[in-house]
Amino acid sequence: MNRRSLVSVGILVLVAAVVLSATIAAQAPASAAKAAPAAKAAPAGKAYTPPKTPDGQPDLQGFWTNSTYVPLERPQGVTKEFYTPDEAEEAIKKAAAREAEQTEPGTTADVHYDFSQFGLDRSQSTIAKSLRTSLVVDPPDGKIPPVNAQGQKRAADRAAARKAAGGQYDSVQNMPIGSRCIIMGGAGPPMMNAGYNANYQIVQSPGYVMILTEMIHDVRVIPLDNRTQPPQGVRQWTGVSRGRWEGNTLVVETTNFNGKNAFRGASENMKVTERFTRVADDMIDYKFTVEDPATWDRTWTAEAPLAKTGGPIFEFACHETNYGIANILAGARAEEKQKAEQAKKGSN
Amino acid sequence: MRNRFLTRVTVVAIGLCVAAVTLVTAQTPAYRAPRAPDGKPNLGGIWQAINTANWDIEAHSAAPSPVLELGAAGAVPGGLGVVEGGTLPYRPEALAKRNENRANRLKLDPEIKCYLPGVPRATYMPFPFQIIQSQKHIMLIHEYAGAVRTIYMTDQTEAPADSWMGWSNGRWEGESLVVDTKGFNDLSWFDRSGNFHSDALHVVERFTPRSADTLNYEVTVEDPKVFTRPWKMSMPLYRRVEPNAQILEFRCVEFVEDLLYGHLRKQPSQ
Amino acid sequence: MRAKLVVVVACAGLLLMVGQARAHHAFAAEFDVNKPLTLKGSLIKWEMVNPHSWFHVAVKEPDGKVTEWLIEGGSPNQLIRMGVTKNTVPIGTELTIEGYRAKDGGLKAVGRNFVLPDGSRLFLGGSAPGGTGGDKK
Amino acid sequence: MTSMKVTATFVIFVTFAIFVRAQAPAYKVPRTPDGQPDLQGFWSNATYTPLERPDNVTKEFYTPEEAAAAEKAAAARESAETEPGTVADVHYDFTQFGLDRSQATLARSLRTSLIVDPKNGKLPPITAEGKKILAARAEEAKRLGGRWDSAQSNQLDDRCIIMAGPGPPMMDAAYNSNYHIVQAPGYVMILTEMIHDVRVIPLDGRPQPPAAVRQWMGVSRGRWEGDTLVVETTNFNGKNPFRGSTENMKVIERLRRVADDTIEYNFTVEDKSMWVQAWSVEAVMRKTAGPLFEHACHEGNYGLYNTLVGARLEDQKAAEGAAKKDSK
Repeated sequence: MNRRSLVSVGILVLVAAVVLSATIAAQAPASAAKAAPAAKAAPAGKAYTPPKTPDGQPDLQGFWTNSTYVPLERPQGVTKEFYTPDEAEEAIKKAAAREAEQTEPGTTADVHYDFSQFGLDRSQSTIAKSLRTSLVVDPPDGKIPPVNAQGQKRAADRAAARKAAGGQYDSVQNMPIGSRCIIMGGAGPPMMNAGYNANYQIVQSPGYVMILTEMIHDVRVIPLDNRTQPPQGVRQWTGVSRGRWEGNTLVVETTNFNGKNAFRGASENMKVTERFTRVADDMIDYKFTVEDPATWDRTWTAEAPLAKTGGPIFEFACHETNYGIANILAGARAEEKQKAEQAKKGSN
Repeated sequence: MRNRFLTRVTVVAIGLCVAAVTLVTAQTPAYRAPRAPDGKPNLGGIWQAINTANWDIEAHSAAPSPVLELGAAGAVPGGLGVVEGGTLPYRPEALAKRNENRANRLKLDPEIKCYLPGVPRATYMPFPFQIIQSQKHIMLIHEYAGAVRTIYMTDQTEAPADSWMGWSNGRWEGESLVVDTKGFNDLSWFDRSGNFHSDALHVVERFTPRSADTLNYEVTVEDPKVFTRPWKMSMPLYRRVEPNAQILEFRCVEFVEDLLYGHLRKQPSQ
Repeated sequence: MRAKLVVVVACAGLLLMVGQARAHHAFAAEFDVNKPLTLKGSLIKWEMVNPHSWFHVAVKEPDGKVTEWLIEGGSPNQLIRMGVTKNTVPIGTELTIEGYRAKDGGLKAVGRNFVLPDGSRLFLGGSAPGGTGGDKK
Repeated sequence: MTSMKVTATFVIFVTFAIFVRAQAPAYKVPRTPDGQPDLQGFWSNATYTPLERPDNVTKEFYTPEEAAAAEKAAAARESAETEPGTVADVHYDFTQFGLDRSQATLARSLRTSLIVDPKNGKLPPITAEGKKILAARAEEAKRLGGRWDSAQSNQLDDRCIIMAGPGPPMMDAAYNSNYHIVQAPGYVMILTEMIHDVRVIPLDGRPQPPAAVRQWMGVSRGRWEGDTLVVETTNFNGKNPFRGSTENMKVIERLRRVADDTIEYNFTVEDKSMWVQAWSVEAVMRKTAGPLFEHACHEGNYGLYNTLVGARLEDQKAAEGAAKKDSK
């Protein structure tokens, strides 16, 4: 399967997922989702006072998950910002059913382990429920703004560079960053649902907030002392984050990305501003704004709540025993060899 | 005249000796660390070892680089060793394996493959690490390979499974943070010289403030499958005092991919 | 049925594009859909490692020879949160594994289903000895 | 109990020190601000006195006239012009660069040899084990091939690894035989001009490091015995044998300032693997003028490269010559 066909499959997926979520009848999920209370927009007037750490910071500590079935962008055909509780429940049920569905034996789609046997269906762990129809809240249509000319050119350049590098399984460097155990969706910033093990541990000490992402044990140590960003020459996969408290809200600004893990096509000059506000004992309101004039003509903002979940987080060493990557490459080389031999036989 | 001088010298000498003996025999460290908000010694900060333990925890001489192209940049600096008593108490068959590891270190050292460093090696890798201290969890965040340890101060359990960095439970003993770690796999090494352990490894570490900007780091290592008795190592750790000090990424996986998988790269068709 | 297939393929596609979903690589690139197999054997070792765990299984061939197979399973982390430990599946547990063999031709496969002697599936619906089947809060 | 013992020792030591000082000759060694005998400054150990007594000499000391004559003869040999057109002539004129010993400060002595023990002024006989070691070394050198076959088969000084000056023991390096001594509380530092080799000698009585730590210059520990700095050195790596020594050599040096411009430098070499007995030397270091300019060696060592390239070209020529001969 080459990259281009993968991309088209991907597009197909998005479309299909949308259509299916609207039309296919739901089967009951394998097990009931253990969901935290839905994060409605906090009703004005109902004051929640977050607990404080010994040094007086609002306390965000504990284990949290951003696992969700709410898509980043609003599905086609949905026009409202919030589902009713019943509609939201229905949407989750459908999505869970899709996730738990068994594949047809003997098809390519069937070549995997049963996710539910390893607790990896989203419905088997805590979900950060929300009535929102999309995580994106601004623009108001729930969609990421259109990519500007500069952004399109960069996307085209990136695609051309990928094409020039050859097939996806030609070398390890051609494979997806997640498969290579370099970085996954959870770390961000912004921190996005990682599909499974979408868990975080927050620990605070005077002057610092630390966020451990379960996937590939990615850690963000966010200083709160108003220090400046490092020079432009310092570029990182997760950028460099600086935090401050605005009342009960932790505001974290991140720049200095290396541009190698483009978030939705962003450039290395992307700036992400995150806001964490504890709105209930078991809920953190997590909002982020993405700013990148080199990609979008306007900023956009999403809300993806973090729900309290159970610990502990077990070490997700990834690269060390990433046998799969060697198996895949070896498999590709074996297939090539087979084909070459067959071609030789054919020509004889 | 001379007599009086001698008397004075003797008195001074006695005073000095008594002071020295008192200093040496004193068990309690004189230093009391600043307190964290919960009243425990505050170990928060960015720390780093300055020694050659990562090359070889035993005493060793300077040696050439195992990689020709690296010349002096890849050569081994000599070191006096950090192991109490100087030599590791290997079982005979384990010593043979250590020597084999050492001879084949370019192929076998997990550090070369960007694997997680294990414990205690993470502490004395030539990279800084940060301590984020809360009441329930004390986090050790290492720059090398993004290694991270959670030290459970409450809700302590046994290791659910074996891992590279082990499963750490901690407690306070006076000025010291004592960390008890088990649940290791048998894949990490102690240094670049092939010193190794099995999955029976049990590490007890003591972090004790010794001045505003230094910690004493003492480790007791127990592994009956590899060593004939428990042994100790110790070293100071130094605070990175630069006001802008921070842990940067050392996401080394992509640096080693050609080393590990380059042979599986598609060859240009002939 | 066709819609189902589309969804699954689509999910695989998503996974490749954004590294999401429940496994971190493309299965069909590692394992061969044309080489389905069923193995019966006893557990030698379960490597509870990431990104995928691996079961070492001693499989008795028809001629009586015993070979060691490596079977890929899922990340153990969520199971650990659910109470599974390294002692949950004892060494020697008899397993029937339906799966697909690795493309590189080695004694490796993905375990599509891990079935215990009583017919239940491993780690599912509380069938795993010791498994609590849910998050600890 | 312990403190009493220590005090007693201390008292004895102080008494002894006072006694020794009372007996000492007229020269009063200056002190550093922290009270150490002051050895600081620039010193030279350039000498024409050979380590071993010449075969035809039987006495321990020359008369001043004989010493002057011996020095003159040696200096004349050193500055003798070579025969133009001979291999020996292919070098720059040493005197034009001030490199003849006679052009620098000489640490003069009336001794006929630096060795004072054994009494015959010669190195002691070699043990059976020592003979074996020497034979093995010769074998290894043979295995490495000709001197110009590789950088490694060349001499250590040509390779800029270490020269004769730093020792220990510190020996006349033929040229630039200069040292800079600086003292600080707890330390004596000796900078050797050649290849900027530095010895930092701690005086706090610390033990030697484990046997696994091996260095070209070994590891030195010092202490003051009255006005004499006593330095013991072990932990050599054995790759730079001193007159055939092994890595187990122990060198004990004694430096004592006997005049404003002179340090008495005596040393004893112990190496049971090589010699049937320990042997000792008495030499002097004479005050000389500073400064010491950086003797970076390896960095500009074009000569080694040129030598190897030259040798390979000669190999090639020889091979071509042989091929021609064959084809005839």
